Amino acid sequence: EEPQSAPAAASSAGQQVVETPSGTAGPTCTLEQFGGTKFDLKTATVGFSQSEKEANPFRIAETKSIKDEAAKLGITDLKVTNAQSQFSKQITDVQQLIAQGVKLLVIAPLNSDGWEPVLQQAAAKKIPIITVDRKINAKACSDYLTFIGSDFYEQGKRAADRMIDALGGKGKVAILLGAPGNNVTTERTNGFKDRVKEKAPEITISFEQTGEFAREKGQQVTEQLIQSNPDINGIYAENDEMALGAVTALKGAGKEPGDIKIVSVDGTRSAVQGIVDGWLHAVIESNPRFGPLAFETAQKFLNGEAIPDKVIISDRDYDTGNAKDSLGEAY
Amino acid sequence: MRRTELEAVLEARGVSKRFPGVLALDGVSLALRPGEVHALVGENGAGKSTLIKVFTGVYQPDGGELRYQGGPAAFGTPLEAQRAGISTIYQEVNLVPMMSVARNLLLGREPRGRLGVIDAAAMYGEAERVLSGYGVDTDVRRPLRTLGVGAQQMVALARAVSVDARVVIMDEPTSSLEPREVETLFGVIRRLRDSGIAVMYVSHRLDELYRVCDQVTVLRDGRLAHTGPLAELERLRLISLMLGRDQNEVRTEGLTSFSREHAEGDERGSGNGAPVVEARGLTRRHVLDGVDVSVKPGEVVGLGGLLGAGRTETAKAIVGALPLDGGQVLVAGAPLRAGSTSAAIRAGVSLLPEDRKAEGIIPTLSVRENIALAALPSMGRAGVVSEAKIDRIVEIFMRRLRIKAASPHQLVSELSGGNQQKVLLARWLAVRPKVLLLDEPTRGIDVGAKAEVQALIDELAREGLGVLLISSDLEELVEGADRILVLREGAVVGELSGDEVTEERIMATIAEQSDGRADA
Amino acid sequence: MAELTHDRGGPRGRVAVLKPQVFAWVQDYGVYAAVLALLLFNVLFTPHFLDASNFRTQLVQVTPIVIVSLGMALVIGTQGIDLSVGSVMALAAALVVLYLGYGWLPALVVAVIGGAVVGAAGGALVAYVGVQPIVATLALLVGVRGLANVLVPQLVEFRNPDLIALGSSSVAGIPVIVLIAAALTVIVLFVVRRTTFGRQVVAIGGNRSASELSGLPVRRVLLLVYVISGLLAALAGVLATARLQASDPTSLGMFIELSAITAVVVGGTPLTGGRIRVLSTVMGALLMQLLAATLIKHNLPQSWTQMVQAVIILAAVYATRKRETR
Amino acid sequence: MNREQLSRTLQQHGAVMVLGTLVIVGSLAFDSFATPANAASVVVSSSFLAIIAIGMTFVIISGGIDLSVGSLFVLGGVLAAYGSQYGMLVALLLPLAVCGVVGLLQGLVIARTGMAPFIVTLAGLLGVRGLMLAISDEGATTYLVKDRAFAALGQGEILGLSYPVYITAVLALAAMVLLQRTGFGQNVYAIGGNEQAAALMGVPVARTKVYVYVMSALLAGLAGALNAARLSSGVTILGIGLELDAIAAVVIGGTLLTGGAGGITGSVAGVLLLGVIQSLINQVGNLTSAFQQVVSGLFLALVVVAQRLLSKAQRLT
Ligand SMILES: Nc1ncnc2c1ncn2[C@@H]1O[C@H](COP(=O)(O)OP(=O)(O)OP(=O)(O)O)[C@@H](O)[C@H]1O
Ligand SMILES: Nc1ncnc2c1ncn2[C@@H]1O[C@H](COP(=O)(O)OP(=O)(O)OP(=O)(O)O)[C@@H](O)[C@H]1O
Ligand SMILES: [Mg+2]
Ligand SMILES: [Mg+2]
Repeated sequence: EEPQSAPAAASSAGQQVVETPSGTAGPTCTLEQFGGTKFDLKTATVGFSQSEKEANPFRIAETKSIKDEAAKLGITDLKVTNAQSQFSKQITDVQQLIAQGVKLLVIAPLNSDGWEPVLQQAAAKKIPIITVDRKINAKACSDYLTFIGSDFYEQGKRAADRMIDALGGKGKVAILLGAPGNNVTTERTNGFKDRVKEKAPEITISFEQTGEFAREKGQQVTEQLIQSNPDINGIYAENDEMALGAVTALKGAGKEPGDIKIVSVDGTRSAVQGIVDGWLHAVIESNPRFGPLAFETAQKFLNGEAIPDKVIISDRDYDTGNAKDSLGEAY
Repeated sequence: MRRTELEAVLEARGVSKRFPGVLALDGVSLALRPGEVHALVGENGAGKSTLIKVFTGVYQPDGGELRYQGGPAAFGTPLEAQRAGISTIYQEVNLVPMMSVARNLLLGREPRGRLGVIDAAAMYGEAERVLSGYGVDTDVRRPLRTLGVGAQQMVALARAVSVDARVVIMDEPTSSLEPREVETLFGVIRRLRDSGIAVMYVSHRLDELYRVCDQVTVLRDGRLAHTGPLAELERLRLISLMLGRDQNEVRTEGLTSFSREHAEGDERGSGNGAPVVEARGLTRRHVLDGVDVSVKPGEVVGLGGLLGAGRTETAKAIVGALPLDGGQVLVAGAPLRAGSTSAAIRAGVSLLPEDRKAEGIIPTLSVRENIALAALPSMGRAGVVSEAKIDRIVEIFMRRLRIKAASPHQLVSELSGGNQQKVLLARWLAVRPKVLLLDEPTRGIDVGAKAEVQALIDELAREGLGVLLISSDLEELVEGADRILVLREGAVVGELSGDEVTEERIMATIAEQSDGRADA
Repeated sequence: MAELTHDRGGPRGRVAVLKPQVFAWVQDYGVYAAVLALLLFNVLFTPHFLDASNFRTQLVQVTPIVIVSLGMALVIGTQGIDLSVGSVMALAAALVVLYLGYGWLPALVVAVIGGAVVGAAGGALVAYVGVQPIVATLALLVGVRGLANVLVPQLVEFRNPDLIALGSSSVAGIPVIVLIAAALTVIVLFVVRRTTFGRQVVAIGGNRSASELSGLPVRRVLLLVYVISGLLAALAGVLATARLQASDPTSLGMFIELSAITAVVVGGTPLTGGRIRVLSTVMGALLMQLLAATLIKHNLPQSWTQMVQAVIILAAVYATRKRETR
Repeated sequence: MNREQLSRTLQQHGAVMVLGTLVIVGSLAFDSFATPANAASVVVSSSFLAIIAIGMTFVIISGGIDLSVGSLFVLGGVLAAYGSQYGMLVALLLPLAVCGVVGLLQGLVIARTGMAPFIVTLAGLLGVRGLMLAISDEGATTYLVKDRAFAALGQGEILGLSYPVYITAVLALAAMVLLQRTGFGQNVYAIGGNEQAAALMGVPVARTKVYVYVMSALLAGLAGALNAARLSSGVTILGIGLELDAIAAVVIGGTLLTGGAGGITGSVAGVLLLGVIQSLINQVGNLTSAFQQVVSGLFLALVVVAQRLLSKAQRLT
């Protein structure tokens, strides 16, 4: 039997769509304001610092998107580092990229705080930094250039909406938390909880345990959970992997699809398939294809145009209505 | 004798100490007075080391009272005892092998320079000075473990004596010393005594006791058997007290086994037949210099020489435990694979190592497992051991060697030193070797056991076993060996056989060669 | 031997005092007592704890740790340590899906061979080059996980019914993987107690130079011990993969080396080598599993979970520690 | 210098020599490797691990091990950032005090009960991280460094190198003197070489052990605090697996895990080796993360084997 692995995204499908610039135009930034000098993107050394191993669909798609787009634009000297989930290493990685003379930095930060040493060095050399998928807590257009990514808090809220929807406004819900201390975990949790409190006070969140964003942990925690809390109605998983682990656990415990409503965030192909199979109720997308938008923004900036201080992309969501047709676009 | 009227400086009153399964000390009383040398004797496992450890705070007594300098004493740690003026040399060399000689010697009282920081140059100078007083001339920056056991013992001795102490306790300090070193030690002991320091002295070598000790206390099975002036005690009486047997019985059974055999003439297979093991030109830089040794079946070959002469190295080289720069070992004419002890053992050559603690016992295993260890491959089928076979072997050897243990399942590390040595002997006999290399086999063994071991060696030789005997005890060497090779600085400098085998000749051979070298 | 004890020890050899015996019992069986105590707590305070399915869940979840711990116990018995086990699990997960096309059994064999090869690499570094076990296996911990990821860059789901059945089917109500773990425990127990190899392992851990002089094939035994550890870890990796119904070389077996070491030590095997306690190791793993389950079931936040685990580990090891005779 | 001294020197400085070789090879292979900026980034980022490795060296020489340093590092950082709102002094003293207490507890448990250091500090690893999560709202709260003077401690520079590098250098020198030239240092070696013998020789075993663990914890906390100053915030996701890096550095540096031998120079060289390996991988610039791991694993194996062969003349383990 053929193992079925999720192939990387088809290049054009599932492209990121910008949400903000057309709508609420925040403060903008120009080359002049930033104080940099113009250079040719094609011949410059460009650095990309990835935070986690390219071993889950999100990171794979993200790195691939950056590399593909760079190749497409004819950027020959792209240096990629990977922090292997160690924040100290990421700081060093970026510093070493700067030491290697990069002109533009694209960073997928592991953490939002703690970028002081990098920002200082980059500022001294006037190297523009575009952060993707997670924010850096600093001043746009001076410490760094701009941020492109999703709003995790918003993702949590939208997941809550789906959950409320699925449960009809009341029931017991468990949360499979991401890795502790991670900004993404915090924001997806807060968004979810705030929304539930606000819109469906009859839903109680009776269980929250970390599944560390991993499938196996998701499975193990869910096995324990349905043992001791057989009356649970819904599970909110803060990423798809944990949701799929939960599915395996439910299958093993003899549950039927739909017995327990699962909502998760990410939009990987396996998860969307899970919706098709009836195990998942809905998936909120978090789009990892930052390449085109990042380089487009950089080029605009170098051309002297004003760019927004943050580019929030509009994430779609998948449910039984669109899952089947959208399978090809999921990553 | 002279000072019995003085008040005791260190005293035990009815002290008891219990270990799981054993009452090691049972109401023992002992008084140590200033300016006396007090012998503590008894069989292996009689409780001598335990008593010493109770005195020095290593163990806490379960009952009884300790008194020091006229007041009750309770040392919680060896450090407290040491600070109070009780300095001890423990039975097993207890130094730190990886630290340098100098740091070992001076640990805790290193010379300080400015800012209270250790002055390394002064430390090395001081260490060299102190050690040369004990006949140890070596690079004091070397790690201690690169010294032979004897030299290490001298370092321990120098360390213990050079502190300002009121009481010096020595647990078998001479067991690995040469006659020359023993003289040095006795000089030190007499100096200590004359300056009013109390010395407690444990040894299994009875002549030594009569040479330096004033008082004697005999322990037997953890109980006090006798205490009093030594000179009044006849040697035979002392032995009978230790063994708890009648004096006449002791006399008729005899104590040394070698001498009788010699008197009866050489009926052992010595001299005839081809050598069972033959080492040719063993060479290792700085250590061995073309040593040739051969042992025939039924022959006991002695290796003589001073500390560091390379006897241990020779033995290790033969069994392949020491990498060589040159040379070859033949067993029954066939060359042995170099550097493999298991090949040597399979060919029938085994070594009883000198350093019992570091290279002999497996402390985490029981007596039984320790005995069976080397013979394991023959103790079962297809890699599965036969417990019944092991039990049988273990029982035989525990009985034959009279190993004193609570049970075969007792941890070997809980046995007294002498009994550990017997366990190791049993391990080697269990593999039925053709040649047994014995490096200081009777070190730390009591008179009774020593005789047993010696008798055993004789008996084995008569059965056709070849023996290479290394011993610092010249008497033992002379009585036990048919032929003696004298080593000096890693080379064979003389061979004595027949009537030449006497202590005088050995000493002369060593001295001759030294003089010869001095002239050259 | 019993007779020997009596006629030799005499009246003095048999002084048995009650109190030390109780201590000795706690020292030897403390981990069993701790498991019982935790079970009791759960029966009283955890809803639905007594369901058969709950016990099945706990046993199934502990299986990989038990299997890995068995190998770890052998390694620790030689005074070594094997940090590479988690990465070996990941490698096995990667290999098993890569070769699943040839059927589950060949795939399993390849995975286990892969584990043995990694074990051999670590063992060779330790036994022949003389590298300290902790660094030798640390290098493997890093490198082998990378290798697993090179082979299978991301999680791969599989649909092979045999492999899935291996992970989820039961015989007489007992999950197959639990039976496998039990069988392995018995085998390792036999090896440690009854074979020459087992004796050699503890002897080497107890005193390496004495073992060398006693003619033991020290290097070969060391090598073999690491090979066995790698082999068992690989098997654990395959079983975990079968259960997950997906191969996840990225996170499978992460930090399991610490759990396994904890299980071994909580079970009373000293890290200084020379002694191996197989059944207590299994109990140690069960204790840690039950503890984790209890904390999850009672929905404690991560901060509390970790602090409580710390305290329980300390308490368990305190009870089983070797007392100094003073 | 005779053969023995030579081999002893090799044993002690094997790591330094491997480091030198690697640097030379790296500079020949990559233009941008031996630049001052890159060297500075390696040195600066290594300094925090180096501080931890110094403490770890003492622990390992004494025959122990300290797995709690990674957790203490992150706890120290969080506490320093939290404390910085009350000024520089609190920012430094709070982490040192808390970490010192943790070290004291660990040391006391190890010294008094004879429990294996591995297990006691493994419990420390878990417990301290739990504590850190508890005071940071399960890791969700990141305290920012408010105090300028404190931030400067981590960020200020002299000659292109930030203060932590100099602090590390001073600590390393002090540690060398402590280890080689004081009674305490001798006691540490003695305990690691033969604990029983050390006790019989009158070394205060328990007290020395306690000091060693307190020191290790203090240094880990200090490293965490300095890092927080550098990052201007108490990042909560740091320090996972850091203990293994520290142990690896110390052991690569020639310190025996069984205790009794080793030194500070080697450990610092070991830390730099790890840093240089990472930097070389970054120089390549297009390895996938999986390959990066394979390469660093191979490098690590290569380095320990090289180090081991260099020191083989001197038979130790
Ligand atoms: N730590 C221990 N645990 C259990 N039993 C012990 C321990 N130490 C000593 N023993 C037992 O106490 C008894 C006395 O031992 P001790 O070492 O004092 O004998 P010894 O007189 O010094 O003998 P030797 O002359 O052989 O050195 C022995 O039976 C020994 O087995
Ligand atoms: N008195 C000493 N001074 C300095 N070094 C010594 C002394 N005695 C031994 N050594 C060192 O110890 C090493 C080992 O000697 P070895 O053990 O082979 O001697 P041996 O003849 O077996 O004597 P013994 O076993 O009685 O110590 C020698 O190479 C020598 O360097
Ligand atoms: Mg004794
Ligand atoms: Mg010798």
